[in-house]
Amino acid sequence: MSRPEAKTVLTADGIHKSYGDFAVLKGVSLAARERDVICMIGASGSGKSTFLRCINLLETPEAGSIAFEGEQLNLDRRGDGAARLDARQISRIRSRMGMVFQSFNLWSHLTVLDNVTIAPIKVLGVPKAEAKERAEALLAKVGLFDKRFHYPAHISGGQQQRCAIARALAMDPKLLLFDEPTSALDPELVGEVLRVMRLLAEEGRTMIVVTHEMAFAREVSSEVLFLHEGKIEERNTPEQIFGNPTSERCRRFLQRVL
Amino acid sequence: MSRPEAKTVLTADGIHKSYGDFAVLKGVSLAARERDVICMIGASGSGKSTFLRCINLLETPEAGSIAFEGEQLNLDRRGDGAARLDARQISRIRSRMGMVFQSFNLWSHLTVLDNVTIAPIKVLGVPKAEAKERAEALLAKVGLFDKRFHYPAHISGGQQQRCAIARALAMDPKLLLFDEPTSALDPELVGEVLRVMRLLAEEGRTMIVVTHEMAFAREVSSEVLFLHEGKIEERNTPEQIFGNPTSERCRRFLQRVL
Amino acid sequence: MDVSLMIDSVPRLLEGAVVTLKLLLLTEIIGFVFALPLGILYANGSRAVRAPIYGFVYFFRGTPLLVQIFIVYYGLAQFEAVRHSLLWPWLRQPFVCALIACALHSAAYTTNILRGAIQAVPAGEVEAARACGMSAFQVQRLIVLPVALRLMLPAYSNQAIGMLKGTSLASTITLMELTGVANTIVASTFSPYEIFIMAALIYLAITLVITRCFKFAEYALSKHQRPLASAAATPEQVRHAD
Amino acid sequence: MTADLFQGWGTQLFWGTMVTLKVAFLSLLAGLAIGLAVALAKLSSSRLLRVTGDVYTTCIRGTPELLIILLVYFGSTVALSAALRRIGGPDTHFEMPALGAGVLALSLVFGGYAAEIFRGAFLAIPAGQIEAARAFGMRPATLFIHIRLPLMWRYALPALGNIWISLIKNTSLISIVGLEELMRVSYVATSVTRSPFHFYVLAAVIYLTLTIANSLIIDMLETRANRGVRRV
Amino acid sequence: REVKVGTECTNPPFNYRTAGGALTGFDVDIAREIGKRAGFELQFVCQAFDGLIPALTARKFDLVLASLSITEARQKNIDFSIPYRGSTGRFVGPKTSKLEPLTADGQPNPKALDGKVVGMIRASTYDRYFTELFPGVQIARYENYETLLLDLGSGRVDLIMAGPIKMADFLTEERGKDFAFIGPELESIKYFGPGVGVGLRKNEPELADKVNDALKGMFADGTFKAINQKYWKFTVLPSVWMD
Ligand SMILES: Nc1ncnc2c1ncn2[C@@H]1O[C@H](COP(=O)(O)OP(=O)(O)OP(=O)(O)O)[C@@H](O)[C@H]1O
Ligand SMILES: Nc1ncnc2c1ncn2[C@@H]1O[C@H](COP(=O)(O)OP(=O)(O)OP(=O)(O)O)[C@@H](O)[C@H]1O
Ligand SMILES: [Mg+2]
Ligand SMILES: [Mg+2]
Repeated sequence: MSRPEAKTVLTADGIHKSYGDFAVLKGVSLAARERDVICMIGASGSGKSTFLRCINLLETPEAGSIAFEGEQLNLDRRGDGAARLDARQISRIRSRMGMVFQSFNLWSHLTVLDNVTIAPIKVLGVPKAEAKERAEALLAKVGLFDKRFHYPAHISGGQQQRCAIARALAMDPKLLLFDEPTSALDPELVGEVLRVMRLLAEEGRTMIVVTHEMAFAREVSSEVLFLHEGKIEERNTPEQIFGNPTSERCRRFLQRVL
Repeated sequence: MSRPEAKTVLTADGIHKSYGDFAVLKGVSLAARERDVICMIGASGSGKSTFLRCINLLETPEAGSIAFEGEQLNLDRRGDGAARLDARQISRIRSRMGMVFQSFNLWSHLTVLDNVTIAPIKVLGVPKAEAKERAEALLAKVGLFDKRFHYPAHISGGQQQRCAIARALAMDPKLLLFDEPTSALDPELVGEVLRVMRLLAEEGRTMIVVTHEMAFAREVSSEVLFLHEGKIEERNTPEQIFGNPTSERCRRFLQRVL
Repeated sequence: MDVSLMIDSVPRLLEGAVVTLKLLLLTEIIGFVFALPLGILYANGSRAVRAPIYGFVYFFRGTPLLVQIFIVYYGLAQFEAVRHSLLWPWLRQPFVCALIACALHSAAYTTNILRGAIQAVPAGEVEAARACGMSAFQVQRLIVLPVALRLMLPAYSNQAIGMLKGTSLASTITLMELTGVANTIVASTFSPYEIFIMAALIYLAITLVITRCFKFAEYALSKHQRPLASAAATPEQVRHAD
Repeated sequence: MTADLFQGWGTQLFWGTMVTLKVAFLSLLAGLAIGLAVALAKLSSSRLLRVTGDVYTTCIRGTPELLIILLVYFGSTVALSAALRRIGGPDTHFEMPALGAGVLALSLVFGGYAAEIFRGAFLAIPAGQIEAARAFGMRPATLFIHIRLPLMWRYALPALGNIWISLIKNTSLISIVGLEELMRVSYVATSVTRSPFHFYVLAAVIYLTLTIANSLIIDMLETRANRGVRRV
Repeated sequence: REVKVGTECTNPPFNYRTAGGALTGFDVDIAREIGKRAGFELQFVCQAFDGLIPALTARKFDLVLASLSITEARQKNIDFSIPYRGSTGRFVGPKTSKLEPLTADGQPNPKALDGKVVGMIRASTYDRYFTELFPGVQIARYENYETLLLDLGSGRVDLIMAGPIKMADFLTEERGKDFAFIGPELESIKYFGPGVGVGLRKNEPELADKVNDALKGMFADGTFKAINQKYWKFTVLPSVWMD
């Protein structure tokens, strides 16, 4: 919205996804440019996580197209409607998209430090020592340095979430997908994450953030999407959305913000 | 604080807990009376979840005592320092305390409905039909009625959290322990949970709530505890804490609230 | 009970035990090398990939090892072509035939165990690995297998011990492994109890060694499940943590 | 065609198969019970029970099945008769029926293996789900039946399937105590008809049919047990 | 009186089952005749050969008629009746075989079998004989005749040593057409014993007497001869045939 000259990083067009008979996404589109921080808000169950998971093809959309950094994702459908995906292309693209899961999904058999270093070492081929150094810096940034030799089962919920964030950042990705990255964090840490995200945006990275914290969305985003029952009901700048929402449903949703 | 005449439901006194060398709780005390809603706030990793887990003895504290509804919990220590617990007593007491876990811990082999009914049926001996009816009413209240035959793996994060809340309420407990019960919920649902909690308090129930949402804490609580590095740094009414915190550390923590 | 007979039989029985161990070790190594790719494909593959593996597993799991050993040993020798082929000097030997049958049998069982373990790895952890851009191979090697190998250990120890006793069937094709030797000594002494008890003790000793190894592996691979307080705990304690 | 296929041994093979199935199913039931009990002993907090469980699984798994069968069949007769005399009973000769001995021996063996599998499966249950059940005041028995067992079952099934199939095949060992099961009948037929391959392959096919039928049942159970599991 | 008889049921023509399930064979006929004469009500129990002696001592049955040779080693554990069949041994090999396991004067000659493999039934009397008299020659031990003969056919063994009665049957069959007896029939009281007898538990003289009386009776009145002729044209117990 704000910088029409910036390069487009991701376009998702008319994404449809259903589970069985239940249509979760009914044509969701989105275009993200460099430095964009797009926040998705919406009721629980409206399909936000599903949309993020479609973007990096953890779920295969039934219809729609996705392009990342100018490269069209191969979503050809076979006779039976399932998409045939090019595994190498997908790996390559995913390695440039970081993701923080709503349920963290840390690898339980690896320590915090290993959780953060394994992907850079094995996927990007970063030398071990360098990956470790970078990881330790990131862990220090999120306040997890002294827990780096703990296993995920032995740290608190907020610590797990911070580990998940560090893990995503360690890949140095172009596009970051955050699924409620601050749900388990205290206000102090939320402020910290906010600061980190601003820095990342300045570095030219793009972010798509699902969040329930409206204050956070207002602070961080360049554009806000309001998702309702699998469709984008309203999209606008944070000022507009929070100040003067046009859709009735969106107004009702935001009214309840404490 | 507010109603000195009310009956004391829970007293925890000088609870200590460490993992290996790392002392998480260093003497935390708390007294909760009927209708109390006590909010615990504090940085991530400060020991909030651990404290809740000590209250219903999912973790065995190394020192301290707990009394629930006038009954002293048997925490005698054996020679090796481990507490010998009376299993029957603990089961009985736990069945009167509901708990909503930070990571939900839904039973993955049971549907949403079964997750909610199994404990009332098997622990309290409620007749099946009655338990089902009650559960469906609760699920409708949290907006999960049409997902009642789904398995936990097939519902969204917010829906899982609501299921966990319904599961705790279904036990009709005297004391409710909530570990960040709204972390995955959108503002609309947070409002809803708030309303439910007020109703519960009016019914004479007691709640201890760990939360990161200060606005929520301010709205709901009768007393707020600020936990810092395993100790209670400040305890006061919400007006006092949020308006005029006395401890320096607490002031700093709240400053960052967006 | 003739104790001196029992003691006298030990050296010969141990010779047999060496053959048993050789057969078992080679069986398990070859079996595992086959099972690893098969188990991974079985758990992840498409229908077309799974079908032949399914067939392999079903056949070798579903028929008695004795029959398999017979078919390899006596069955192949029925064909003139086999007897005149270059492989005959190998296939002539009971050890090689027993090894072929045992290794295939073991591979089938291990494939199934591995498949079960792979499917028990939490879905979220696999997705997180994919989201990092790991290739399918990397997801398996770095995330799935370390967890699955840990999960499969108890069942796999069963398999290895079962196979230890399975090797005794090789005595039916004249191989002088532990059971074969025991049978032969019994034939000349007519003291079945003494000799078989000695043989059983040797089997038991080998089993003990195998279970110890597995217990150690289980302990080494379960650090992330152990409570921190007992970081210095012995394997004994950890096995009962729950 | 069929006459040629079975060379007149069809009826006997059929009854042999029935004996195989009878022994296998009886041993399965008894073995599962033994396995569960031993697994719980091995996981209990009592050191005595743990050691007993360990000794049981190690000895049972470490001793060749054949020897266990012989000990149960021959040993039980001697031991029980002696015991009877010792307590002043009549000097009769206690007879362990072959079927009973076979089933007892095989269920002891099956129990030893099943115990190890159950133990592993119990340990694989995510700790959070057990904690949640505790937090709801479930008594150990309730927790066990409604949470632990069904969750454990899911992890145990593939490996249990393996040993169940083994059990069906292990029934061939009980021919040593004179039970005319499938393998023994094939052997008897072979010795007369002089066509070893014909009957061994025939037996293999019958075993294969039995085991495939059972594998299909196990697959169905697995699908059922895995309801609610997200596969990726 | 009910008497249980243990036998193998898989060793034709001595004791075996027909496809219809009926038990027949030379041993079985002898057993039936003993039963008739001694007034026993017989009940047959089939059991693998290895399990016969343990089962007898564990009282699973009372008599064993399973072509059990009377040997010293077995006599340590059980008793025997008088013999009802002779027991000798003989080598069998390919017709083309030039091996001479025995010297001209009939003595064992292990050197002639250097580097060869000789097959036999494990635990048989031949096993013992060959092991002691042919030291250093490689032996392959089999569980039963069918597999032994298969390996003779495939060439994995160069010679086998077995009972001539059974082998005579084999050599007349299609699969035995390329094979022949090698060397003369071997007799040895020490290894093959005085013959095949009925196995009995120790310290049961009454039963032993009844069995022996029955056997003597059949030898005397020609019943035994009739049974013998039913199976073979030659005699299987020379001492009786001679009379
Ligand atoms: N099983 C364990 N072993 C070792 N350390 C642990 C274990 N569980 C928790 N800890 C440590 O104890 C501290 C307190 O954990 P706790 O879960 O109580 O934090 P919390 O206040 O709930 O934090 P959050 O807001 O992030 O959930 C953390 O530093 C954590 O690393
Ligand atoms: N595997 C599945 N099978 C069936 N239905 C599913 C599955 N996963 C998600 N759903 C349904 O799809 C809808 C959207 O789920 P999604 O996780 O995208 O919601 P969300 O917007 O992220 O919600 P929340 O804010 O609660 O996390 C939900 O109603 C959920 O029940
Ligand atoms: Mg979500
Ligand atoms: Mg917590």
